[in-house]
Amino acid sequence: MAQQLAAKEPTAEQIADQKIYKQFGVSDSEYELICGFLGRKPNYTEAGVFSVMWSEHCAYKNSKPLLRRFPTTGPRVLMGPGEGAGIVDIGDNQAVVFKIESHNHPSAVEPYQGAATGVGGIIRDIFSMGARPVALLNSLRFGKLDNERVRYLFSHVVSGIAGYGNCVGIPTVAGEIMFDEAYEGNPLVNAMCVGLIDHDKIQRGVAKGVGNPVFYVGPATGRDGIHGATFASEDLSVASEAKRSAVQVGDPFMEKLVMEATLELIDSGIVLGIQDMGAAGLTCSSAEMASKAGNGMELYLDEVPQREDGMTAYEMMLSESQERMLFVTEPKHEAQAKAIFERWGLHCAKVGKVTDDGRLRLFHQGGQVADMPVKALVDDCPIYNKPSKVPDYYLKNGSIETNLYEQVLDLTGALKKVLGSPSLASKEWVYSQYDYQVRTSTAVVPGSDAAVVTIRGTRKALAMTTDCNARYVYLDPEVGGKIAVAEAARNIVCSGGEPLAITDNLNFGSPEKPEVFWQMEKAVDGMAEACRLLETPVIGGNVSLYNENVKGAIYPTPVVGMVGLVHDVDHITTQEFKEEGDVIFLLGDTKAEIGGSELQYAVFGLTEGRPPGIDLDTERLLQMAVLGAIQRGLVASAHDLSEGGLAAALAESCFGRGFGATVAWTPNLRPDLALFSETQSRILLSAKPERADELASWLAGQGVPLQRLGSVGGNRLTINVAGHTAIVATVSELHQEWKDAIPCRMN
Amino acid sequence: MKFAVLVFPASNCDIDMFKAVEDTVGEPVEYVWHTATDLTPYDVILVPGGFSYGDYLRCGAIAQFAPVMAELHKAVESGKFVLGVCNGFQILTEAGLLPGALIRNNRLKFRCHPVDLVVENNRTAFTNGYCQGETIRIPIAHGEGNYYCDEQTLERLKTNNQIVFRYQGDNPNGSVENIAGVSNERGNVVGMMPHPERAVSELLGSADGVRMFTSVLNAWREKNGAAIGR
Amino acid sequence: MKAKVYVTIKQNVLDPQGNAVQGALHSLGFGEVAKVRIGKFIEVELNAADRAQAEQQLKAMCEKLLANTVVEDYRFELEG
Amino acid sequence: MKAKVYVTIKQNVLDPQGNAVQGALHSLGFGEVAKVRIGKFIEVELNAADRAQAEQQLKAMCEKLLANTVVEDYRFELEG
Ligand SMILES: Nc1ncnc2c1ncn2[C@@H]1O[C@H](COP(=O)(O)OP(=O)(O)O)[C@@H](O)[C@H]1O
Ligand SMILES: [Mg+2]
Repeated sequence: MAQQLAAKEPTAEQIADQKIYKQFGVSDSEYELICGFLGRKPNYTEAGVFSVMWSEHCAYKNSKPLLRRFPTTGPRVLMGPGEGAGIVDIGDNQAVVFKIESHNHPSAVEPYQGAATGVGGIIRDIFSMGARPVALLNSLRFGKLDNERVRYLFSHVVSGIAGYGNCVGIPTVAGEIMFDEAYEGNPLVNAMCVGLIDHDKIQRGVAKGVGNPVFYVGPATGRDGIHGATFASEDLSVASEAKRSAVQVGDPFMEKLVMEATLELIDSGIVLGIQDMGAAGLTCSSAEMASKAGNGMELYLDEVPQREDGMTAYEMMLSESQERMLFVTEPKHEAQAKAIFERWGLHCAKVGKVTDDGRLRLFHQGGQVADMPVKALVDDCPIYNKPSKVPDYYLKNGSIETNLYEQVLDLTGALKKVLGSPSLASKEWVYSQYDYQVRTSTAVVPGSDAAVVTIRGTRKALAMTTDCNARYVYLDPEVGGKIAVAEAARNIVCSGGEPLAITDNLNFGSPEKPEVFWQMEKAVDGMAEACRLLETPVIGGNVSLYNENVKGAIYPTPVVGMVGLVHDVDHITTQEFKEEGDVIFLLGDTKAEIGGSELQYAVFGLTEGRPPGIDLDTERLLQMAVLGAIQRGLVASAHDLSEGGLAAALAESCFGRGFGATVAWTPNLRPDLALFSETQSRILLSAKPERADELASWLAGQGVPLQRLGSVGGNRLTINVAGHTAIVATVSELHQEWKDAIPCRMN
Repeated sequence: MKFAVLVFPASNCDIDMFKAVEDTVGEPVEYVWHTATDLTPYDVILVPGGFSYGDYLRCGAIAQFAPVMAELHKAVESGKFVLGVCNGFQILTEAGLLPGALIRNNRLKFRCHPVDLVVENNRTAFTNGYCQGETIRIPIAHGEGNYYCDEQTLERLKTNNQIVFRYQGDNPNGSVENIAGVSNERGNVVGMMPHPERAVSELLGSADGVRMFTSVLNAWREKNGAAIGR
Repeated sequence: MKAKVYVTIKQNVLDPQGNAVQGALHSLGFGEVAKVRIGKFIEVELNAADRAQAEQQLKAMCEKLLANTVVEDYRFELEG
Repeated sequence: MKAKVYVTIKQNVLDPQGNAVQGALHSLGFGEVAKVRIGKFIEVELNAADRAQAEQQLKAMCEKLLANTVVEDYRFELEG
């Protein structure tokens, strides 16, 4: 049957004459290049393999020039971008491994499985490095919740993340979610995984040692995730067509077994190279492993475990069936490797051999079916410098004076609106579906600025967060890019951690549009500069382009995933007020900046003007001062000011333990602008009364502007601005708005 | 006293349970693989949470047939102490070692958060360190923790004092009479949905679970007489 | 041989999923739905010498694994 | 009127549950089980004027809620 199917595949001539390669996303000039590398026309399998290796996802052909602008090295960086995940030293022979990845398109089609397999994929990236995954995070974007399809996507994405992560036993400890029309029809689902590793266990995806066998482990390969105009589906009758689906289904139970077995295999010391089969499955893993070792590889496709009958070489190479790994070991270790997998109820199949000819050669049903130079596949995809153009909206926004909006007088009402806006409201409806405590290391659970995960046997801990305010990025990509990095670092610092490095996920529209490319370029520049100044290099990431819906591109959304090191568990700090009588400080200056703010969106229904500015030196100074204060034991609570400004930050700090607060403030601004401005580089601290003076003098000594706002106590939040009561409400009524916003829309 | 922590494929609270024993009572503890055929060296057998066999079909359904389960039946008969937490509880009910069944949460969603529990019976091996009627705070994390049993069984549970924990306040899963944990008639087997091993230090948010472990140490000492010094 | 196994929730046992689906159907405008019960439909392919043997095997599978008779009922059909 | 709805996983889509159950049946000694697929069996009671209306309603319910047609197929039977 397979031969029959294969025989019906278009011939090399037909592919050329009918330009079938175009259906694979290969351009005319790329096709010419491929013919040049092969010295002949590619057959169907070869064309398919080239097309996926030369896709944006594998080759970064439109984004590579931009990614080069990121700083990727630093004294602690043990491995930068290039492998499954980046690695950062945290002392004592330990290192932290982390990476973020998107599964936007699959989640739009089948939200549960799309999100689940996104989580599965990122977990494999971490354990294939030899690291034990210790935490999961995510970053999600949806349209507005008043739309039924959006609610469906949202609830199924959350269940998918929960269903997978909970089963594998990795706590999902943090994330972020924003709702805005801009994502209707094109949700974003980015998943991040963090792992721990000892320096001497670090693995790489290399096919070392000519003659060594290549093993496949994991479930059998099906026709999952094969996109484009595959011949096989054309050939099927319409009736059976209805029964087919290329959706990838995750099997978290299988993932858990593969993970444990793989970590045991790596621990045994017999692995020479290992890589997971992610996007473009067998194709990408085999070609990349061969390339990194400067070798070639032969694959014997009849040996590949198959779930369905009659699979062609093309299908096997392009399948994205989940939970599969490829590894290389010496022939003498084969029995040992097999025994380890068998203990976990898994089988590994010998599917290939490392060769010295630098070619990827595929054999199927008694013959060679493809022969391609590895280097051409991995390194020689053409890189494009797309044209870039300043969008009109950006120019127009320059002249919008957001500070001239009619003054908001009912400030208590405005605070309630802001707190009840789903983007800012409590995400408990989401994270109570995640097992955030399994592994019993989660010291700070979801709900504070960053999550904190302890490291057993040490006094150290890891702080982690994902952040990106895409409205800011939309209004000014460069400034928004800077803020995304700065805010992430500020969240880490507020939790007591020293920011180490970032992983990023560049979610953008179509790079073919010069305006979108401009957004990408500017955002990357902003992020890169912030990373340099805050000394948090980029150790890995992911690019997701062509995120468009009927109304055009999504907001440019370069999500930042950051990990920080908490040097001692005593430094762990959370955002909620701790005790009656504690003194409250506001750090940093406040300007009238409500462009892109939650006030502007929730009260005025707008997203326009320029976003808040940011001075990275000021930011750095603030962060170092606050971290120093926390490490000196002077701080009771710390909360960064972000969406909703000071008013929202005060309310959120009241929610944890239900304490109220009374504050008085005399800014030089209109009260509404002052309370809801989203000026950057500001942090809200509280301190025990007996430490308050010491804290104030430490901060002043560091050059941080600060104001003593008031104190914690009672059951109301009362905010006086310039001698007048601006906001007064019981904590419980504010809490209600904030806590119920999402459940009320979902039930 | 020696603890065993059973490990099934995709148990994932096994490590947490192991560490909790180390951190609370510091007695010897070992992982025991689902294929093991001898539990005689152990005094206490802990069946941890997680998603054994992916929780496919029904939670705990497939695990009940692992080779180690035959040994577990013997251990229960011989009066050894057995605690099943979450998936462990589900496995014990599927295996018939505890009455009733755990079905889907009434609000269908997986729920992870701390709950308040009332200690309804402090005379079991695992709860003797608590006061009768005391309220303790322990986290839950489950999608199918809705305890069900028929009326006769419920009557029997009450008569024999087999209800060990009840949820206080909001019932997170719709269980019959707010039941969170039960024991067998003899009181040597306890099953519960909340995770005491996740509540063994203030850093984790609560230390109320510690006494589950110290209780069983007491029970064992009592059983083995005063010969063993404190 | 092919078999179809139906596992249903016992009459007196609550079916949270069924209730939720019923509620959802109502809010979708299907007000005429009076009751929904959700069970499992398991298709099994097995090699058995004859029908009698197959039936015996299926019964054992259901009792042991496929259904939890504390809360579920089962029945099966053999095809062909 | 009573209806029975069968929701099954599409042929080419992986069924991890079915695979795990098959594995369990094997290790329980039911070696003769060649394949297991697990779907849903939904019983619906509904008030409809006539058969035609009921069928139309059921189809809509399946498409909208009872089945996820991206990965599942469905069919239904009307009783009586
Ligand atoms: N998708 C999610 N998954 C888990 N936790 C989440 C998610 N979204 C938000 N959270 C948690 O809710 C809290 C508030 O989130 P957010 O408003 O984004 O915080 P911040 O503005 O400080 O970054 C954080 O603790 C965050 O980790
Ligand atoms: Mg924050």
